[in-house]
Amino acid sequence: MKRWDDGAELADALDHGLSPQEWERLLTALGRTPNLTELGIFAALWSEHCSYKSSRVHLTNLPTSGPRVVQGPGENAGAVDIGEGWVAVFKVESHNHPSFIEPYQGAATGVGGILRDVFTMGARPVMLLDSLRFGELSLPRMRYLVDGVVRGIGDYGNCVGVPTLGGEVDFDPAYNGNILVNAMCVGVARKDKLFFARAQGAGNRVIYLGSKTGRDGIHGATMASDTFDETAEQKRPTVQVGDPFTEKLLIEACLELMEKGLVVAIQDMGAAGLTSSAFEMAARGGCGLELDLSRVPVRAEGMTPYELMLSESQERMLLVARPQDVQEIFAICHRWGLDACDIGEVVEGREVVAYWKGELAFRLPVAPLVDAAPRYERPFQLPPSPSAVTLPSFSGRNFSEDLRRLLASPHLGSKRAVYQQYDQTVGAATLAGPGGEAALVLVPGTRIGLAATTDCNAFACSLDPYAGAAQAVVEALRNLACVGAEPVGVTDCLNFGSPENPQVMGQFVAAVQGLGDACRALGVPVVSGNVSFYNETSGQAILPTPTVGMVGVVPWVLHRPRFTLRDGDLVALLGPVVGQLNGSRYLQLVWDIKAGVIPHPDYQGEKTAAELVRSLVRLGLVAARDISDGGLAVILAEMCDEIGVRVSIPGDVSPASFLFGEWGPRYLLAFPERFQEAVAAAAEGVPFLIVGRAEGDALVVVHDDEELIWLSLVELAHLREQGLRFLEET
Amino acid sequence: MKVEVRISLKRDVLDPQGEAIRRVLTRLGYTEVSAVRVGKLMLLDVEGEEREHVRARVEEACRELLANPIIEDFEVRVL
Amino acid sequence: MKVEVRISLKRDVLDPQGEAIRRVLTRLGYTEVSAVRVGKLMLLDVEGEEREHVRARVEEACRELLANPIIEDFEVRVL
Amino acid sequence: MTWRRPKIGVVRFPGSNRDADAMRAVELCGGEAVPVWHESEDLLGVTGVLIPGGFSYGDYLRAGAMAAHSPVMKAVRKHAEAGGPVLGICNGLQILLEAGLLPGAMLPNRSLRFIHKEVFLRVERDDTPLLGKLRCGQVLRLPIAHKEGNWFAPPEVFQEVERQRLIALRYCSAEGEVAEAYNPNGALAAVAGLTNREGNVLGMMPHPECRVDPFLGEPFGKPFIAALVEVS
Ligand SMILES: Nc1ncnc2c1ncn2[C@@H]1O[C@H](COP(=O)(O)OP(=O)(O)O)[C@@H](O)[C@H]1O
Ligand SMILES: [Mg+2]
Repeated sequence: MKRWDDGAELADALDHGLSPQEWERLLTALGRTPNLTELGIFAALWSEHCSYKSSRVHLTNLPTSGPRVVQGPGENAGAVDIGEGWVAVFKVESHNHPSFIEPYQGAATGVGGILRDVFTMGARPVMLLDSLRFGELSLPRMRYLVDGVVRGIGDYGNCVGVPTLGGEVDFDPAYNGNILVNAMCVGVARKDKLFFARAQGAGNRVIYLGSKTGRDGIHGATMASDTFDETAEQKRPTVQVGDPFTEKLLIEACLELMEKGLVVAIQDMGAAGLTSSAFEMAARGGCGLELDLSRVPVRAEGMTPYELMLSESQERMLLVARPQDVQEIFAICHRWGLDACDIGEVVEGREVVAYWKGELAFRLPVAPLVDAAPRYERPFQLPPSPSAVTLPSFSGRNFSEDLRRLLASPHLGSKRAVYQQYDQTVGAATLAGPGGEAALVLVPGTRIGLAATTDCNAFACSLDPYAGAAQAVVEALRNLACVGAEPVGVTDCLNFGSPENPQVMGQFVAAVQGLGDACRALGVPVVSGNVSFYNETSGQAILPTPTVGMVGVVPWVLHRPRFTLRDGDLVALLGPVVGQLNGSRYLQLVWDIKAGVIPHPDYQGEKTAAELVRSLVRLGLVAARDISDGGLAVILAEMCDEIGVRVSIPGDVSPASFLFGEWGPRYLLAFPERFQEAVAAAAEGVPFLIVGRAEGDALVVVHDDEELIWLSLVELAHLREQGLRFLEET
Repeated sequence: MKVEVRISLKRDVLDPQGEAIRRVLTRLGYTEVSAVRVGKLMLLDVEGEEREHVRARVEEACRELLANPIIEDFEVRVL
Repeated sequence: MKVEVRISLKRDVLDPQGEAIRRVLTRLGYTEVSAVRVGKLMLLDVEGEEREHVRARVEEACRELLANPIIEDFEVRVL
Repeated sequence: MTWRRPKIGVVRFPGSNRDADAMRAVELCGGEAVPVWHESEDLLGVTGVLIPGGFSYGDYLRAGAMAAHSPVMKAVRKHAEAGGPVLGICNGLQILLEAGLLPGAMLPNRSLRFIHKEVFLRVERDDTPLLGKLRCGQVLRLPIAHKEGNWFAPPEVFQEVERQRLIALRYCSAEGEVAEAYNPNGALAAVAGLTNREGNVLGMMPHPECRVDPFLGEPFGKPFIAALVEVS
């Protein structure tokens, strides 16, 4: 076993996940041989997770600017102007690997991490969303993972007191060995009160705040950049345990410190802990730091500088403050029951120097570590364009039975068993929570509605990553429209397999292009995001899963949106009468046809329809849902709560494409008969067709006088709960 | 047979519960309490004749379900 | 001194956690487990010289905070 | 004539997370919300007390247990014993139970999970000041959001609770029927809220504070907060 201050060699570099070329690069950059601690620091900062070395060249294709952008990518989270002096601060992040190892703690600490990214900027978190992907539920281990992840997300957010108001859950065997746990947080701040992670002012103090440092998650950042194999067991670092109570205290203490003007710079200790927070703060501020590692509060005995620098213990922050404010900072922290201590100072120059027990632990120049991190143009092979499938014959088809199957599947059934475990009302600002189309909350003290949604149809992305990613963006647009919100910014979480595999890299490149093109076409900037590579086990990669988190605004909320039918409502279809069955959930889940062309979005049509829906919802005229996963029939079932519906398919239309087709700017609108004229007039220029009426106690669909579907409300409710029922049985 | 299963967090794993309890004890004047770790205690009624067999079965159950080997250690005592 | 505090639910209080664990054990084939009760195990580091004094103090802490007498019993062991 | 708004102390523990919500609700009902820190030994001259929801001390021991021993709770007890009104919501009820100001104890929900859900509640008492804006048998709809709301009392205690009619709210169907099917957490006798013998202390698991502003939903929570403000 080597000591922390022993010289490192190639073998150690390889152990730390660096390539021989990267080791050479390191030696050149440093001009000498690093000790083991220095190597650990390099390895962490040069890991895929921290350096984005494989993705950076492609991410530059994303549109990141716009009139509302206050902070684009590069800080802890992005920020956009939402009016009246407020900004929304948001980001999504993955915690996939840790959650596969220990679902409860992995998911919980994922939520903790994304919350810190947001309040670090001076924003109060107002909602969380979670985008989840699991493997086959027939595997007992998978059910255990789902259960643990959901409890972990819930327990953490509930305890901290931030409502979890939206998300997605989907399943595919491709996630059997690599589940996805993406968490998104949205916060609000005054525009002139944003804080940044830029260390500044030689002589200023560096303050450590929060939980003590233990041996948790050492190697976490390099692990997150590693594929799983049989040796994963041995590599297991001490698992990080979430402490939401301490996080809550951190939020309150940090926001109070910022409010009182005591903070010069602040950054959470996330992946690669003290290493990334110290080096990134120094890099952004263009200065150096001098740290005394012996002053870092520790939880375990005999911790070395190596461990202190690389520990990923949770609920810790690093801040820079003027010397004269330190005592006041300590007093505020102690009042909140938090430990704070002074561990160093900001210095001139561009080096981070650390001492330990009076000895020099390391002295490293900032630039090579952060700015000169490797960048790769990995070879990639773009996926072949998919070819259209020949549709089966649907004549004589029992569509009731087909709908039953869709609704009873965990993919398309209700996710209530998941979100019932999430607090949705804390904050007393929730206008729309999970179960609707997008989350909507009031910005405290205003009538500004802040909306958010996460979307990604990974099945579609597996057929065509470009079109699939673009479709995720327009789906998010549609979801926001259903609560009356117009998009103001996007955050993304790009979950893929190994970038060293040209095919996977090709999926990535295509998805980023699709994402970028769609955001450009809609005029929505991408202001933050996260890339998670190496989601593969023994060569088996996950489906390409570029999760889109979109945030929107309702400038002045007049009405709480609704999503379900009321007795007597007329039901109208807005947009094309039929959808496409290619790449639909119907073909995938009922016919087992996993192929087909995913159309490129009709951006103009999407924009026009979204704008129309937005204004109808804002005026409180309609309940709206967009038609996506599963098609019109599934969405209709979601709209039936206390009352049934009777819908007629126009005579000349193919029932299957009407009922189960997807893609395109299609929405179902429900409204009282007295609004019919107003709604129809507003819809001029957009295809608009009244297709039915809310009545009775069954979902009924007729075509040419023939009853194609008849499902009672009781059965509907029962079917929709079927897929995730296991979550309520223990 | 009565079997006692003691489940405790591994040594280096953070115990937020124990730490919060310790702080409150200090505030209440129990300043002599310098550390608290919280674990679980399970009391099982198990049918069986042979102590060693019962112990082995419960240990198996611990590995499979009762304890989380990633963060917890367990100990089985047949009473 | 190391002190162990065992907190268990009173006999006539329903223990949903124990019951849930028992059901899962049965499903997993551990049909010989006929009952499970879940309690808490706390391990305290307490400064002090005299065992009896330490025990008395910890018992006081149990009555005051660590256990809820309406639903729980406790037992203190100085190790 | 000057209208003096009653001062309602909203107690803040480390980990309280519906404190700001409660303060806004109090203000909406015409009270003046005064934050009272858990370390405070007096109540800053308030005439009513609201103990809000959240996870005081993370609920890391038993829900409410550690908060019940805060300095401020001594003052709350004195205030209550002198007949001052106290409303505990969710964690607030758990704290009142742990402090012995209301009878019984909370166990984890039957499902062992956190539950957020809209539930129906039947009003069981309307003859105390804090419940005076309601009618017996009236059905309300409010969200619950908790992990430990399974109220329990040993038989002798429960008998007393019944004899003194301390049950204030029970989980029920939309029509007001009390049955196990409508009991979300396993609480004994479907208890969702309790009052003390004198009627000046009320604790409830559902959250009235997020249903005061009609904009956020039908304001079924208003009678609770408004009553606290009025009698304070
Ligand atoms: N993991 C989750 N956490 C919270 N809410 C969820 C989750 N999964 C799904 N939901 C909610 O359930 C509803 C239906 O989800 P989904 O069918 O994916 O919506 P859509 O297709 O409109 O994007 C949405 O309101 C969504 O926010
Ligand atoms: Mg939708």
